[in-house]
Amino acid sequence: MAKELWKGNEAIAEAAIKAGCRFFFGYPITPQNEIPEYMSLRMPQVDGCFLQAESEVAAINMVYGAAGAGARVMTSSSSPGISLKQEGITYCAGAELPCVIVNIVRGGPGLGGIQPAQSDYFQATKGGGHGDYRLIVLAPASVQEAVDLVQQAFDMADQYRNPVMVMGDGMIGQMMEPVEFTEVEKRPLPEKTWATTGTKGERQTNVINSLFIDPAECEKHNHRLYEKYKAIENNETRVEKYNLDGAEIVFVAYGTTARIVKNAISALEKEGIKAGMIRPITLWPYPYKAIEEAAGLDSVKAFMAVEMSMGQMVEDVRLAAAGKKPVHFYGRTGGMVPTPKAVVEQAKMILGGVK
Amino acid sequence: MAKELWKGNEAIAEAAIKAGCRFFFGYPITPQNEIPEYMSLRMPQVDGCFLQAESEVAAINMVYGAAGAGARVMTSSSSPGISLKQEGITYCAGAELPCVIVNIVRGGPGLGGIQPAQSDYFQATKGGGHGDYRLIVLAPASVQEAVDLVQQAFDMADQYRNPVMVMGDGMIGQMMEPVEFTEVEKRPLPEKTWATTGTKGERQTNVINSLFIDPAECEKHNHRLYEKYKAIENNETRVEKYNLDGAEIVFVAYGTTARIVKNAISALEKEGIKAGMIRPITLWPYPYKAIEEAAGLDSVKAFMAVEMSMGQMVEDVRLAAAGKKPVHFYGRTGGMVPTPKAVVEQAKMILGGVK
Amino acid sequence: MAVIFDKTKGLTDKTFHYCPGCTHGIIHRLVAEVMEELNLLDKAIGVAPVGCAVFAYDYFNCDMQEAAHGRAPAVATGIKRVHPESAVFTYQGDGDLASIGAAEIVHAAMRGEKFTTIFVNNAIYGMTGGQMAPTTLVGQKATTAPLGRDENHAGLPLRVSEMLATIPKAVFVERVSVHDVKHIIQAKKAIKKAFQAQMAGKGFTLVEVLSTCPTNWGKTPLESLKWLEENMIPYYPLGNYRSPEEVR
Amino acid sequence: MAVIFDKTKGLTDKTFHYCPGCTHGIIHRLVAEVMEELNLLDKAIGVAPVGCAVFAYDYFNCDMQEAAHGRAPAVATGIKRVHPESAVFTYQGDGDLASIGAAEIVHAAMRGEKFTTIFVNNAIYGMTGGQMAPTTLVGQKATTAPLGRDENHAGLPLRVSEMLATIPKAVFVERVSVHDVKHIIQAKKAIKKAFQAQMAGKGFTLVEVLSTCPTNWGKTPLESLKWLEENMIPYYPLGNYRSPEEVR
Amino acid sequence: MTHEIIMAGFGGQGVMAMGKILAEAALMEGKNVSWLPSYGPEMRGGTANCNVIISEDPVGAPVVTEATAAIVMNRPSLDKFEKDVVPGGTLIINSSLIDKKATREDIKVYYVPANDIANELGNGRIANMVMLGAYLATSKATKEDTIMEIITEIFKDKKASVIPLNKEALLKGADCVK
Amino acid sequence: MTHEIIMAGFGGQGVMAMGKILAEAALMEGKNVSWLPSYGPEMRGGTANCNVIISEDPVGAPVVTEATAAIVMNRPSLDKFEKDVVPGGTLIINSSLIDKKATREDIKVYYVPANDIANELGNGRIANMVMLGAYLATSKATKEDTIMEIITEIFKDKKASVIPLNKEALLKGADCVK
Amino acid sequence: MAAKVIFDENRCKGCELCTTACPVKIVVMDKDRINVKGYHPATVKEMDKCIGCASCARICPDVVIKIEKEK
Amino acid sequence: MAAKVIFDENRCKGCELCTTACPVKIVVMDKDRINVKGYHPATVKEMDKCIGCASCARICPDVVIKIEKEK
Ligand SMILES: Cc1ncc(C[n+]2csc(CCOP(=O)(O)OP(=O)(O)O)c2C)c(N)n1
Ligand SMILES: Cc1ncc(C[n+]2csc(CCOP(=O)(O)OP(=O)(O)O)c2C)c(N)n1
Ligand code: SF4
Ligand code: SF4
Ligand code: SF4
Ligand code: SF4
Ligand code: SF4
Ligand code: SF4
Ligand SMILES: [Mg+2]
Ligand SMILES: [Mg+2]
Repeated sequence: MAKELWKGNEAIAEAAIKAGCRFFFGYPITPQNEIPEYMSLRMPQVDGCFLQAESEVAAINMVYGAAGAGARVMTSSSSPGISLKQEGITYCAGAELPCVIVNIVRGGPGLGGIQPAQSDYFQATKGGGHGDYRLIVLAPASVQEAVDLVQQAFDMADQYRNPVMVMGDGMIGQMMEPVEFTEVEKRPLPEKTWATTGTKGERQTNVINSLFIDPAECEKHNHRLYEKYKAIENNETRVEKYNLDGAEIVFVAYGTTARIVKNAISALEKEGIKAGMIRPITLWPYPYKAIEEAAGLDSVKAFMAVEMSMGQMVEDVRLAAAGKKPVHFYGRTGGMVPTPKAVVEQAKMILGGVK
Repeated sequence: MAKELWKGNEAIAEAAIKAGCRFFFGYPITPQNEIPEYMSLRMPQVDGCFLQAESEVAAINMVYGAAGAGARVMTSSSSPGISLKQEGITYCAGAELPCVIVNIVRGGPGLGGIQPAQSDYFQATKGGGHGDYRLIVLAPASVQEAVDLVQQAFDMADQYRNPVMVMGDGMIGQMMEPVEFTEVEKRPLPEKTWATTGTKGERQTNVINSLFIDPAECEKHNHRLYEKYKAIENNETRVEKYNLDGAEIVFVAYGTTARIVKNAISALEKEGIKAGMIRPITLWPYPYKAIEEAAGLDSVKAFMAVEMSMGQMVEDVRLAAAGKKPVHFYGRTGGMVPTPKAVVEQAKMILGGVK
Repeated sequence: MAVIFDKTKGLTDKTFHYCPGCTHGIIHRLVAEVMEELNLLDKAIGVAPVGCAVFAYDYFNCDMQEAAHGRAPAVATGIKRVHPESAVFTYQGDGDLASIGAAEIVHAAMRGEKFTTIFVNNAIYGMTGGQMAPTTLVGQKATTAPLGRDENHAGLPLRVSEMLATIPKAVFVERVSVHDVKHIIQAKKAIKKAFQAQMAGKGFTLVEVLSTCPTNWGKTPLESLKWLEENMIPYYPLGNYRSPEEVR
Repeated sequence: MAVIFDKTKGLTDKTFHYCPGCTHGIIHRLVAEVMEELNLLDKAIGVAPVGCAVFAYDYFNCDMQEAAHGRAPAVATGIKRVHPESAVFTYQGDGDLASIGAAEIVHAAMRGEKFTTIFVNNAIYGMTGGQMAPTTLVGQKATTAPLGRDENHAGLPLRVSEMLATIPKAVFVERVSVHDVKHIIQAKKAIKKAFQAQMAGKGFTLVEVLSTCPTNWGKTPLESLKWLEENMIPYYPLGNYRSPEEVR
Repeated sequence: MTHEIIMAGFGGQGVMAMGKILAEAALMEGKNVSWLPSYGPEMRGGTANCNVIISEDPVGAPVVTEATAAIVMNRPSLDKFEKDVVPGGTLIINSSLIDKKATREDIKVYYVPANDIANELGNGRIANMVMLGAYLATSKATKEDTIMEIITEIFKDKKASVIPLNKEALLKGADCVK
Repeated sequence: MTHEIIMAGFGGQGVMAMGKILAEAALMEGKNVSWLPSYGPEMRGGTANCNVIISEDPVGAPVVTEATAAIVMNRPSLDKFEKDVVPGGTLIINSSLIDKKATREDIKVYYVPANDIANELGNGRIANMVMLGAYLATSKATKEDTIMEIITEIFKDKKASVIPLNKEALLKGADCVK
Repeated sequence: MAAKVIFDENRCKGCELCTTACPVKIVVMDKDRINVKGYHPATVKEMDKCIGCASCARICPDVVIKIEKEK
Repeated sequence: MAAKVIFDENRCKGCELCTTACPVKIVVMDKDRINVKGYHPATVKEMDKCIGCASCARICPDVVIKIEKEK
């Protein structure tokens, strides 16, 4: 298949359908409206079901019901809507329901703005909802990668019985890029014997639940979850290492910000400064090891996290660098996008400072 | 005034009233029901208003309205309810509305259980809602401290125009302890000239808002917020340092867990092991410096974070220790409470390991 | 000897955790009996609420999901859209359905979601210990209305069936009670009709069941039945508010 | 020369950001005129929604709060409880009020919160670009109902006024339209009565205003007025659904 | 000395009140004290229990996991809490309702027919005071007089008549462990 | 060479479509490409703009902050984007609607009376194609033929009649900058 | 046509609802016994009077009662 | 009794609503001019026919119109 120009949001929707997603429950919010809109047209064509929920709260709970009933199901929203979904998200995690949640992040806090941002990192990776739980969080840097990751997201969700969040920013959602829909590698996936499908008289009843009124049981459940999370950490951590060889400064950036940083790296190269980048593709599990290793490289003088936020992922960079190398931060927020030029300037300042 | 036995939840409610809180909007959830129940009785007596909202979502938005209108206002809930409030909380932070939010934490994720837990740490301190924002988060370790901190919480909220969260666990809410209601030191507080009270023909109109459709303005707003947060970090960080002198191991624990750790420290002392503790009283701003300093002490071989979670605050300990000393973790979760004995055993294992 | 009354297969053997005399138990049995009689157990998927009936998933002998507080209609929507042939029901209290879940029930009704809601109105928050519900009567005491509900402060109790009956796709709406045997038999009939209308694909169906909470009403089980009859029924008139031709 | 019509002091000088011919602007003006005429501007506190009217805080010449999507009734509740003497109103679209905020409006009505809601029903999500609203008519196209609303899939449009009129403390409920001058005058009368009932402390008051969205209906402003008249009014009958003695 | 007490029984047996009275008395005597109830509605009609800690030093964890004494009013409570008593600690068993014996030998065990005594006194509902009397006699955690002061305070207006009855119950309880 | 283009104008002027056609053509020629629109409803009737990047190398940031060319269809767009053109870059101004001149001297500026030409051609709505023709002539970002292929594809079923008109517009635009 | 009322006694919570439902008033609480739950269970003393109407079973919230009837 | 219709022309968005509301049909769009917003503004060509009914002002969504009348 030749490459075609696709708008990010629509490509994400089509990728979900290609991955077998047949249920979508959502609620309008800029800048992700093209996802539900596309779904409303396409789902009936593939005998699936698109439903506009009365709210984001209802949408995530419809996802809970459909996922519990064994379907491949997705919802999408943007920051304020994702905040509203927090209770439902921890319910999905607690009841171990596979589903895919897309967050096309916009500026905050509060009503904020509608331009691209990455300020929902903490919420996505540390736990916006209550209790101990984890989402798998995928951060595509291009429309093509969004398409690939969305397809894998459904498999990951099913393999681990865990919600997967695909986190992009307004740019990923709105821009058009060439895309090729290639089949993602199939994983062997467990059968959903646990789903509520009606017993059909063929099995014991199934129950979808996250209530464990006996604290000892509740703790056991948590431990079970954390064993699963450990496995996910081992199997699914993904990262792009770029230009690390001999790099004096290592940028850490994800999503579209990483592309800006790539431009900056080229610009620095022209000025004779070697810079590299670590691009987390999974925000959780976070590629701590890649950063730890880079921190051990002799050439590396400093890290610089670049984010569209006031500084969130930078904490994970610090955790990974563990004091071995200084970790700097440069960010724009509220819908402002860093420019390669500014990144270059910051980097030069830092290297000046370190030298 | 002599000390009286007070149940934590009721003491928190009474403290709020003593601090001039006259509006309370809440929704029932175990284990904090005594707060709204007490308020429903007391508020009319002090010409205040208690209202049971239709949901936690409504409750936090009533708080938004009342805070915007210039009142001292509080809401309380427990974990799932706090998850539902995330959108409202980031709106309050974004619109800079002073208010107090109590979270009497229970086990999660999902419906979880109703026993004490500390697994909402990330949500409270890093940002359960979207966007860049901070809550001031206070973690009392006794009913008396809860009473004192709740009263200060209202002043902090008003001084910085920021929501303050008081985070306890089921134990703090449910236990009775001797309490003395002493006046907290009065701060000079700015007048609420920004509140929507009706202009009375005496001033320009006031607007409460968190929307900044121009990203440059939105960013500027964020920068303003972060200047404020910086001031809060400088002025309000609170920590109890306990027994650090000559300590081989330094526990880091907050809330009731810190009391359990104190018992463990006494037990270790009897076995000739010197242990100390850093107890964050403000979870945000976090007392990084106290830990950093302790990491610099020669006697200290290791840190051990003790939490009623699968390990959340421990990340902040690691950030502060920055690789200077190893940071260990011991936690129970899902409503299980660590015992002093287990803490002692863990500590001995660690020290054995370090030696 | 012929068995003329026995525990329905629609219930598991687990003993209910409900307080002595709490009519939640009766309502559970009625729903289970109806499902057995209509041969729906094999294709039934129930949704438990957050409320005293939170453990309903342990009692109904069919597939079950436990929903977040108030969101059972959304969960049921998700389920039924995935399995349109199945028999889906939610079992919800008045706090769950009429307070936090008001938007979800209104919209399930508006969309005409093809499931059945059993709405247990006991005029109180049972599970959390007796707080005021939207359906708490004026003057009735609750832990968050210690002097009794004051209509000037907290408004008048919500009549859910009347409200939902204004929604065209809420095709079956009936209010029943379980305070005596006669009414229990009527209640079961209504529940049966609701499931039948659901299976006929008519639209959204709801049975509001007036129920007791001896514990939080501070009354004995027998006093509670009487109180229900004398206080709740006058404000919440029993009867059918909507039903499609087929099940009349 | 006598000025017989001029811009009300209830509005600021800021130019509306609404699309050409969008009747949001008319409704703004009516509300502002009523507040001026009743001498309420000094004690008015308005609540803006999330919807096309999100910037209402820039237009009304009184204290304003911007609420989260759908939560204006909760925000207004908080405000009015703090300032019972003030005149509080919410201005909400159909997505805001009838979809995400359905629970909040029902409960403000149940409690009889003493504020006035201006409910702008344009049968579409304007701000986000034309998605289906709970009030979108059957067959009407929307970006999330590309083939038109299908009642079997998405149900029948919600008649909010009729639903809320079942709630006793919703003391004033009227549906009006602004598609021509005659109706604009009637609409203003209804808004005035609602504010009067509010100030008399009667309870919750709501005026549903049928409004156009030329942009997302894909019609000219003039076509839109006609479409409203011919399509919306038959499904959403104009008229008073509840009003207290005093303002009849 | 620090007293760490578990009190447990059926819902209606007054274990919460017993714990509160003890805690109030200890506070009146100037001691540090905490009272922590079990909570949650899931176990209606099941067991209710509370933890009371009385100490000269500030109270650490309010949870009692190593009890200096356990007062058990019904069978499930005995089964649940016997193991939590520290060696050398005290276990007081309501023998009116519990026909089983304690299994541990490293603790002091007392059998108090609390319901029988309460019924004899003409009020079955003060079995808890009988148990409390027994506990005070074994532990001296607070003075009996202080307890009576608290009780007098509680009942002074509405039900002053029951004050002597409570005293009687405390004494009878104490007698059982002498 | 990497082309980084800003296209801007009023809502109805077809700047988004112009950007998409250019991007499609570049893709057809095997180049790397991205198209990023401004979005959000807050500016109804205000300016709309898009960023197109065409490059032999993978596209970095899809945001154009240093434009090799800016195509401005109305006055506010000129005011907003003139400063974003890199020195030596190109600025194409729709002189039919913009009476102001460019202020910069370090860039190449072309004035194209796009609406006048479009009106002459009998269809005011193809002013955008006139501008695109001008841009292609100055930049050679894609071949005009490829653009025509895309246009033919778009209109082939429904409005094949407008295809020659579009070609005409492209050519007239190109003429303006020769 | 004699009927038999069988109590799954250990499920009984002594709520007494069944006692009011019986048209012939033969269901009573057995004050002499306590079941495993600690309640006085309901019982029928004069079984021969039972008309097998199942009212007791229909009102029992805890599914304690089973009714058999001779054919 | 002549009335005057004054347009705050730069607020006008050319929506034409006022043109339909005028009972004497004197409000028209000025196709010859464009205001700062880029719209053809509404205007009254035969002011003397105006009866000062304010219908145009009442329907204008953008508060463009002011009406004065001789006493
Ligand atoms: C989000 C959330 N809010 C609140 C609660 C606490 N909660 C549990 S049950 C309940 C009310 C139950 O009342 P009702 O629905 O009337 O059921 P009943 O117990 O009376 O049968 C509440 C508020 C919760 N679990 N989750
Ligand atoms: C929590 C949340 N969900 C969704 C949105 C996005 N959103 C903004 S306006 C709107 C709908 C507006 O429609 P309506 O209320 O009918 O007002 P209109 O624009 O038609 O006047 C939505 C869904 C949001 N801002 N916040
Ligand atoms: S609390 Fe009330 S509703 Fe809940 S089980 Fe007990 S009696 Fe029934
Ligand atoms: S989008 Fe519709 S509702 Fe919004 S301003 Fe434009 S016409 Fe009015
Ligand atoms: S079956 Fe009828 S007659 Fe027999 S005991 Fe039960 S209620 Fe009484
Ligand atoms: S109704 Fe059932 S639970 Fe109640 S007393 Fe009778 S048999 Fe026992
Ligand atoms: S005031 Fe009346 S008559 Fe005069 S222009 Fe306006 S609508 Fe026409
Ligand atoms: S109604 Fe107002 S905005 Fe519309 S054309 Fe007339 S004057 Fe202009
Ligand atoms: Mg209830
Ligand atoms: Mg609308």
